[in-house]
Parts: sequence; structure tokens; C-alpha cells
Amino acid sequence: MTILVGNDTKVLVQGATGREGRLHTAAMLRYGTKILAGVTPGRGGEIIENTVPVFNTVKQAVEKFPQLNSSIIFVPAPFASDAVYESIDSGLKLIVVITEHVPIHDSIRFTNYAYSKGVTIIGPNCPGIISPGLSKIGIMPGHIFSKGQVGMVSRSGTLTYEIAWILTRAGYGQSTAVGIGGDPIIGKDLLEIVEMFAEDGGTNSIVVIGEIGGDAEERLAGKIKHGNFKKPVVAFIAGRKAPPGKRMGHAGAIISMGTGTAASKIEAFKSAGVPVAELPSQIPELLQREFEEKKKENGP
Amino acid sequence: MTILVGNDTKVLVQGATGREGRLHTAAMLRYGTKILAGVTPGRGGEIIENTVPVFNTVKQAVEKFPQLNSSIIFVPAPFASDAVYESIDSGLKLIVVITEHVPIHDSIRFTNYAYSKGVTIIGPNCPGIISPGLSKIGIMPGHIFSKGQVGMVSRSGTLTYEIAWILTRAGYGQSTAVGIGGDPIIGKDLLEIVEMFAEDGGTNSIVVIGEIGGDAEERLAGKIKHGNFKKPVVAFIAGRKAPPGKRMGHAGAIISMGTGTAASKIEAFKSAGVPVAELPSQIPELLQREFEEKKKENGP
Amino acid sequence: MKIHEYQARILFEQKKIPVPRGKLCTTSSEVRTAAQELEKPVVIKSQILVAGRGKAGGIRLARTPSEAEEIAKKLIGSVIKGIKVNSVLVVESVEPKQELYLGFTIDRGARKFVLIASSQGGMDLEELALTQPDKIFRREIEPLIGLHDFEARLAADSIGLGGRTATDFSSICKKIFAIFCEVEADLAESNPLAVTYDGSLVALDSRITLDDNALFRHPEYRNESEDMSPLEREASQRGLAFVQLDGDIGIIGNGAGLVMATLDVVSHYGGRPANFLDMGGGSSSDVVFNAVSLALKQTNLKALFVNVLGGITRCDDVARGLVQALKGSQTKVPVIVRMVGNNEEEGRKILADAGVATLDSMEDAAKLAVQKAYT
Amino acid sequence: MKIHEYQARILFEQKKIPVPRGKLCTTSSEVRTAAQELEKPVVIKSQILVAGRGKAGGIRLARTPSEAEEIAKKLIGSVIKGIKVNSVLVVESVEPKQELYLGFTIDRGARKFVLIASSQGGMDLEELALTQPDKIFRREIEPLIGLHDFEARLAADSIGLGGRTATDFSSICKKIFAIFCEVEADLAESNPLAVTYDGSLVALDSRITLDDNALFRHPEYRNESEDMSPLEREASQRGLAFVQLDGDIGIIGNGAGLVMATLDVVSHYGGRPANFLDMGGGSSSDVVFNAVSLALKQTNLKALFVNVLGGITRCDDVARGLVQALKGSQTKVPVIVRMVGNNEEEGRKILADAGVATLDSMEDAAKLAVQKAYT
Repeated sequence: MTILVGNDTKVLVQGATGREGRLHTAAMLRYGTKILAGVTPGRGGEIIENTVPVFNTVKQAVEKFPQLNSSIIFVPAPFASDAVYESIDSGLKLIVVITEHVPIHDSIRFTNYAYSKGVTIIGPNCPGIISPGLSKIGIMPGHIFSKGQVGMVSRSGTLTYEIAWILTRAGYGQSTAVGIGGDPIIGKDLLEIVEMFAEDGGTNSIVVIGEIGGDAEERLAGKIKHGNFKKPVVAFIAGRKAPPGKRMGHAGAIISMGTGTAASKIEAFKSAGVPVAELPSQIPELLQREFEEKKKENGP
Repeated sequence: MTILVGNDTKVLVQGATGREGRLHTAAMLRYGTKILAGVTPGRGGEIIENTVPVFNTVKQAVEKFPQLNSSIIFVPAPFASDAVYESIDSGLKLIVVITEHVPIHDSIRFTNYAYSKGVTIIGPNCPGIISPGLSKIGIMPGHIFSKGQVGMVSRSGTLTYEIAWILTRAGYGQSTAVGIGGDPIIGKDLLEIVEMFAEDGGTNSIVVIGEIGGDAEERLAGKIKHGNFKKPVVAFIAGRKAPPGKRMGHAGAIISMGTGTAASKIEAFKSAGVPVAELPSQIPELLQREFEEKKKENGP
Repeated sequence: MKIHEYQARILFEQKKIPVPRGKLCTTSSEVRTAAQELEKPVVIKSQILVAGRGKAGGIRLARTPSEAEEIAKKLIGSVIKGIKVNSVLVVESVEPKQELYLGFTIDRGARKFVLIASSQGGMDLEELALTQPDKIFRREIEPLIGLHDFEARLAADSIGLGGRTATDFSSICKKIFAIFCEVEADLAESNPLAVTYDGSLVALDSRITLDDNALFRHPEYRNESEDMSPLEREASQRGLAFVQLDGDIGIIGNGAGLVMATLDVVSHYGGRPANFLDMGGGSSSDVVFNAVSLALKQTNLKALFVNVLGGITRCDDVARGLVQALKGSQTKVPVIVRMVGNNEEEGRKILADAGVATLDSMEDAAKLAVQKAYT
Repeated sequence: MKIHEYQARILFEQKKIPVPRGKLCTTSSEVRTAAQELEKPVVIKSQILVAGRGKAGGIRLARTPSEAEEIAKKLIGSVIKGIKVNSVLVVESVEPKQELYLGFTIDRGARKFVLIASSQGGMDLEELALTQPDKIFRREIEPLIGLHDFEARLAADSIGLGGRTATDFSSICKKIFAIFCEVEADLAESNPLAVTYDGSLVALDSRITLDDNALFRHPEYRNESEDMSPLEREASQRGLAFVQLDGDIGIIGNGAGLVMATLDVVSHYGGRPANFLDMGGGSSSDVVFNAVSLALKQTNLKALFVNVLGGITRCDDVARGLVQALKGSQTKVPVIVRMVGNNEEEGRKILADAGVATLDSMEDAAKLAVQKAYT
């Protein structure tokens, strides 16, 4: 089993006719993702990648393909927010926003609106979701991932690929990997994804890839500390050497007003009993150790 | 039993220190309503009617009296909307807005917000709610009403008193009478109140007092026609002789664009099997007839 | 409250919604100059707040400046449907390839704003709804969220627009919604919104109705409504809800629903109400004095029926105001009073002392009023 | 992106938030004139976008116009915390009875706006949170709804204000929130917001940070940030995310998280990173060329570590851009490349041909970079 994306995932691509939209529509189709339709206002009637019909509105696409349940958004930042509302309005329940540079006053509004409507938002500014071997709604290179039982959740993109690659080579395949995005305001956060993995029968352990900025890691650690998590969790935090007040690439990766330091996050995880890898390469061995620990704790 | 207002009703008065607020706080107290506190910004610390402490904010009032569950609003129209949000925010679940002349762009927003939070709004521009003999949150004269089993719901004020008086004299006491208000946008509408009466064990019949404007009567009639209402319903519609395009006192009482005529409403009720009184004085006899009809229909 | 077309047009122009070139004029020579400057046939539109001004001759086409001046001479100062024409809007005549409808209003039942668009504009919404219901695109707009761009695009798409016309339509849609919210309108529409032969859009007419209750936030529109008789205007200034009708029995009551019911009951017994006059729920003797004095200004009255249910209102206050007004007017019209409720005894006594009898029942009183009026 | 105090002050003035009288000046004689006109002791405030300008001597009090001129002569043109002072704000000195804090920002975890108020203003929010946490009123504001009047009143009440001061505070609160939304700020605050001895309020300082991503809707604020080194400015113009650090090993990678991790790994092995440079997720050879060329402009480099994980990025593109940049700069700095992923073989070959060896593992490459840099 997997979370968020699986065999039943039927995808709409918003911003399908743009350069990025086309490129990744092709890549997702190659990976096996079931993409039924695309939307670009004013471009209705076109066909991309020989198989994907393009509509002017999400409403038309959903009328034609009522089985659509997910959307991936490539539309430029000024229009991304509207694309999210349009998908929510048409009843799609999972929306992955790849678009970078979405204004924060937009994303704070559409994430709240989505929550009120029971819609899951991943992103913005994220690589998306992959359930290796089944489907991906995202821009990550599929070949780096492998099928297995490690749930991955990450605030970064390429660092996720780096760690997925390390896990894959060490024989730890992944159930699902979720790149939640590096913006200050995002849809599902670390904690919410970890909770989904905790419930997922196909996931036996969780790798959390955090970074400086915000307090998502601290909130997750707090929940683990006071909760009842049975599965091994291992973390990595990027940005130990980042100076305060500087945005490290991601809009959300900034130590401001004394909060969001790597030290605080590492401390929080350690206090919750979650080992934090100092180097990415240590993650497989930490996972191994945790499996053994948990086996002792949980009994045979 | 009653709906909305009963023995457990603990009332906050917003706009308690104004002329109307004071007058009706006194009248409600005399009627037996449990008024625990008042709110007027900047007037915290005062006491009205010797017993009701005034606070600056609803938050303070609710902190002091956590058993508060209802509010009645007398604050002037420009500030009424804010008073509603303040009560919703503090967790009060029933808000009666007496204030007239509330801008429609305000009321359309706060009624939607209240619905999203599970809060019941009655009004604006309404006389409020009375459960005779128990409690009232409103400005109606208590002595006209009498305890009994007729549920009354009305878009008007004095016409409700007129009909309550007729019912009272004919021996038909009331479980609860709800004046939902004469504005185009209101909280609970005719249908919603009738549905509450349908479920209420203390109500054995329902008198609906409608008027021209809008389609609330038609929607109610449609629901009765296709629903399964076991209790007798009798209606009266004011405004048979009203000319189109003219606002008959109430902002909502206007025949516009061909809709909202008395004829349309009367026709809808008749087609749903609901008798419509031509004169207010006919209501008791129609009720009596309906009781006998329903007795036959529903069996012994 | 309706505002004038030229006022709505100013709001449209401020948002850069395309409108035909034109000018507001108050004299026929201004109209001639305007027509000359436009260098095209012009449409001369009376700026009066009544429905159906076109059919009543209030909108006229002029091919030349002198024809425009001639028409203006006749229009300005004339009375159309009871309203004097003080100004006309002179605009270039635009030949539409297609006429669209685009507007926003309020859906009472759903408690939502609603966007309405149609490929069949030109006729009013009511007629459109009756004759072409399948040509109407209707979408509820969340009041707490507002209009999304995609909803404007959906409207354009749904009425069959494409290309630049669709983009322009969406843009105008968003702008009219912005106006609708900014001025707190009940209705804001462009009808017809013309598609010209080059595919561009022009708002040939603009209509906005404001929410009277929100005027305190928009003082620039206060005291605008001229769609009233002199008595209605006086009532409005005195805070009374008054509507003139075509009968001869004056009706006064406290509470809109009660007054409407009183009209109905009087009619039921064969009476013809002369007016609707609501003094409001909590009437003092001043208010009663004003109301009765106003009602008695109706010259054709055969009877006056005052129906008061004193819940909060005190009957003695009502009686005092009534007696004072009757004394002031020295009217010969029979006055029938139905009065029950608070301080009823004292009120009845005051009226009896002044020679006015009171009844208990609204229906008995209505019957008596009809009898006194017509016999 | 921070905007200048004087710019935030303009926004405050437009909303009629009381601010001390004053003027922006760029010469010392303007400062003298301004001080004369104010007829009071003045505060001269350097308009630079750095934190702690007060402690660094950028804010000075002058009792007389000539003192003001003297101070201005020293301030204008001087360099404070690496930033040149081009202008100063000269404002009347106001003696506060009490200093409040009032601001709006964004709560990431809750995904809400947040209103923060305190009776203990003057110090910055961070210090306040550390030293007086119980003096902070904090309230989440629904982004879809906005600030209600009662929330502003609640803030005033909660920090102990009453009477007219409370009313004025609520009013300023609503105005700052309106600014916060209109300019799409991350932060909008008045600190200190002074209560004067007559009970009125004056915003003695105004600070606004904008959301860079929203600048396309606020073009008037583009290209404002001066809180950057020349290299950072160049990077920003080329669309690269670059942060200068105080070490000597240059770091380039594709993806913010990967670059941060690279910094961490290099530090783990004893290296001192000279910079953070993220080329972004889908880097073409042009972008690589720009990034490498920029990194090599750092004069103190002892090694350059390029870490590329080619997921979408093609390694051959990276290799081409890298080789071109190395040729262009003719650098002697050792360059260590870690490159895996798409078209890896071809990329490695291009680099090998240019005499640059590549490694598989980030950690091995980091070790090598440290070794080459310091031995």
C-alpha cells in the first residue's frame, strides 16, 4: 500500500501546454501515471503527447472524465492560486502545486480554503509525490526511487532524490515519497504526512527530511514524543551551517527571529527519540538500528 | 418541549447599554429570560437593571459566564456584523439579530460564516424567539403569547403578534414562535424552522406566516409536497394586494422580476396540501380542520 | 436604490470597462455639441430612474447634430412615466454583432452572490428568464471568497465565447463584480454588453441598484432616488415606509407585515387601499402624528383605517399622536381605529374623548372602514 | 524583501495613521531646513535596510538645527554595517509615556495571519518574546475572513488600554492590517507605537517586509533591496539563489536542500563554506555557466565544490556549462565535481576531456574538496 498516490490515481494536468507541463506530462506518462486530461484556458481541443486531451476549463475535463481525482499544477505563479480554486471547485481531492514563487497571501488563502473543503494540497514549490512502481504526480526522476516500505517526506527536492538514491542502493525501497515543498506556507506539512505513513499498511518506517526555517520539525517531534508511533522514524536536517536572516534558496528556509535553527530541530527530534543523521549516508544504518530497537520495544 | 429557546437558554445582550438594549433587557428579565451579561465596548464594569454586568468584550463575558450559549444583538447597523462575528468567535451557538437596516453585503457574509461554524442566526431585522412561559430572546410582547403546542414561524413582527393573539384567544397556545425577520438575507429561513418544529416533541402543528418577496415560501411548500411531514401546517401570506417593484416596509418584501408574488406562494402551498388562510381569523379553524384530516391520514 | 445610468457608467469607466464614447448633457445645445464631437449617429438616453424608459420614448436615435438637438429639446424637461427628464446621456451609436447579458445579483434562498451571463442580451433579466431559460449561465459566488478568475472564464466559455472576446468578457466580469462589492450593490449589470464586428466588447448600458442599508458607507449616492411621488419622498424623509396605491382607503399600521395584512383584509371586504403606511414596530406619538398627517394629505381619501397592535408600542401614545394629527388637519374623512395591546384602556379613553371610536378586531374594523368609505 | 522606514511611513500616512512630523532628506542642508521647520529637537534616522541600525549609530538625536546639520554631514554617505547611507528621515522628537508594539505577520504552522500586540514595545519582537512572553497578545486572523473590529478591540483591551487610547489603537490596528494585505507583506509593524502624555498614539517607527513572490503585483517596490553584497546582487539579477558566507570553499549545487546539505557535509569534514549557491532544480548549461562564473569571482576561494544530482537536470548540460565557465575564468582554484543522474556518462566524459575528475558520492567529494583546499 501507499499514501496519496496509487493505482486509482487519475490525474489532470493544469498548465498542460506550457514547457514544464508538457515535459512532465510526458515523464509521468512514461512512468505509468494515468493522466486523463489537461487544462489550459483558450487551448481546449488540443492533444498533447498524442493521448492527453486539453480542455479550456477543469469543469469540462471533469465532465468528460468523471473518474479524475487528482491534479498537478504547472501554471505560472500569478495564476496558480486560481488553478487551485478551480480544481477544488470541480471536486478534485488531491492537488499537487509544482509552481514556484506563489505569493504567500495567495497560498495562505487557498490552503485554508482547501482544508475547509477536505481537499489535500501538496506544495506549492514542491517536487510532488511518487509511489515507486505505481504512479507519480510530480517532477522527480522516477528511476532513482524503488518500490519498498520506507515512507519518505521532505521539504526539499534534489536532497530527497539524493536520499532516495542512498536508500535504494542500500536496499530500502520506498512506499511513497512526498516532497511537501520549501515555501513558508504549504498544504500538508511534515506531521500530517508522517501521520498518514503511520496509518499506512505498506509503510514500515519513515524518513523525514527537514531543513531550517519554521517549526514543522519541532511540531512533528513534539507529536512523536507524546504520541504513540510504532514505526521507526529517522530524520535528516539540512542547514546546520546556515547563517540567520538569510534565505537559503527556499523561501521557507530562513532562520528568523531566533527560531527555525537546525540545532533546535535536531534537539527536538533527539528528545523525541528520533535519531538524526549527520550525513545523508548514515540514514540506512540508523534505519537498521531503529528497526532493531522497535522490535525489542514492540515485542516479537 | 420547544425549539431554539428553553430552560437552558443563557443570554448575552450585545449593545446592552443602548436605549433599545436596556428596554428589552428589562422586558426579557421580567419575562423570565436568564440574561447573564451584557456587552458594550468601553462600558465594561457597568451594571444594568441592577443585575446584569456589562463587559467590554464578549470574550470577557464568556470567560466570566461560561454557561452563556445565546446572544441577542441590539447594536446599531454599522456595527451589527462585527457583533455577530464576535459572538461566533466566543462560541455562542444561537445569535438573534434584532438590528434593522443591516447592509446586505454584511448579512450575506456573516450568515455564511455562521453556517460554516455551526452557529444558528435568527434575523437580522427580526422580533426574535419566544417559548411562551419559559423564555424569550426578542422584543415581542410576552403577554400576547401563551404556552401550548403550536409552532409559529414568521417573516413579520406585529403580524406575528396579531396571529399569536388570535391563536391564544382560540385556545391554541404556542410551543415556540420564531420571527425570522423581513430582510432579503436572513439566518434560518422558514423551511429550516419548520424542519425544527417537525422534529420537536412539544410541537403538534405549525403556523407559517409568510409575505411577498423571495421564494422561501415556495421552497418550504416544495419540501412539504415531496417530504413526509406528519404535523398539520397552516399558512398565511401577507401582501396579496401589494404592487410589483415596491418595497412593502420590509427590505425583503418586494415583488421583483416577476417572482415573489403572494399568488405564487399561495399556489405553492395549496399544491403541497397546506391550507392558506385568507383572513388571520381563519387560522384556528384551518388548524382544527387539519388536525382532523391528519388524524384520519396518520391513523388512530 | 437605483442609481442613474450615467453614474453606473462612471463606475464602469473608472474600472476601464469599455463604454461607448459620450457625454451627460442638460441642455439641447450641449447635446448638439456632443453629437458634433462624436461625429457619428448618437443615442440620446433620458436619465430617469424608471423601468421601460426606452419603450416610453426616453431613448432616441439621432443621425445628425441638429436632429439630436431637436430630440433633446423635446426630451429635456419632459415627463416620462411621471418623472421629469433633467439630463440625457448622449453616446455614439454602436452597431452590435451580438448582444450579451452580464450581471451580478443576490440569491436570497442560497444566501450567495450570483453571476448571470447570457448570449441573448438586450432584453431584461426577467424576460430572459421567461423566454430563454436555457440561454442563461448562472453561478453562485461565495460571499466570503469572492469571484475567482476561473469562474469568469467559465461564464465566457458557457455562453459560447472564445479567443480574445472570451478573455475580454472574463476581465469585464471581474470588474463588474469588483464594482458590485465596492458600492455594495443588490444588482450590477451590463445589458446589453455588445460584441462588435471586430470582436471587442462595449457595455452599451450599465445598471446598478444599491443597498439602501449600506448608503451610510457610500454617502455620495444619498438622496438620489427620484422614482418617488412627492408623498413618498416626504414619507422617506420622515422615516416612514409609504407606498402610494390607486385606491381610496388610507391604511396606517405598525409593522410591515401587519400593514400588508390590513391591506389584504380591507381588499377582502371590497375596499380599495389608497396606500401602504408602516409606522414601524415601536411607534411614539410623534411618529403617529407624522404618519396620520401624511396619510391625510391624500386628497382622494374616503376613509382612514389606523390599525395598531400595541406590543411594544403604547396605545396611549398612539392615541395622543392621532388626536393631535386629526385636530391639525381638520379632516372630514372618517377615521376608523383598531387598537389593542399596551395601555389599551388609556388609549381608548383619549380617542373616545376626541370622538373617535375604537374596535378590537382588525377584521371588524376593516369591514367598518369599507362601509364608511363607500356608503 | 524589506522596504525602507520612510516607504512604510508613506503607507502609514496614506491611511492616516499618526506619525511624527518629518521629512526625508538626502543632504545635510536639507536636514538643517527640516529641523528648523519642525521647531523641536529632531531624530535623524538613517534609511538603510539593516537590523540594529540604532545600536550601530544610525539613529541620532539633535537638539538644534545646526547640531542636526552636523550629524547629517557625518551620517549621509557613511557606511553602517556595510551599507551606505544615502538618505535620512528627520522627524520631530516625541517623548512617549508608554511604548507599545503592534504588528501583523504570518504563522507558518497554523497557516494564519497573526496579530501581535504588547504593552512593552520598543524592543524587537524576538527580544520581546524571550524576555516578556506574558506581555504579548497574540491572535490568529483567518486569512479568508480578515481582521474583525472586535479583534482589534480585543487586542487593545488585552494590553490594558482603555478610553480613547483603546479606540485609537483599534483603528490603527485595522489600518496596519489593511496595509499588510494591500502590499502583501510578511510583516507589518509599528514598534514602538508611542502613547504620548495626552493619551494619543504616534507610530514612531514603521517596518514592513514584503513577499518577494508578490512583487509582480507591486512593481513600485521592485529592485529596492540594498541589503546585499555586490555578488549577491549579481546572483539575484541572474536568478541564482546565492548567500555569501565567511569561509573559503565555494559550493554550488542544484536544489536548495541539496546545497544546504552540501554545506553541512563540507563543514562536517572540517571545511569552511564560502557561499551557498543554488542553481535550481532544472539547470541548463547557461545557468551552470553563470553559477560557476559567479562563484569564481570570490577572491578568497581555496576550492570549488560542484554537487549535481541530475534528476531532471542533464549531466552533459552541466558539464558543458562548467567547462565553458572554467575556460572563461582561467582559474587556478581546484574544482571538485560530484555528478550523478541523467546522462551521467556523457557528462563525465566532457569533464574528463577538460581535465576535471568527477566523483560519485557527495561525501567523498566533500572530503576531497576539504583536502584540496587546505593542503
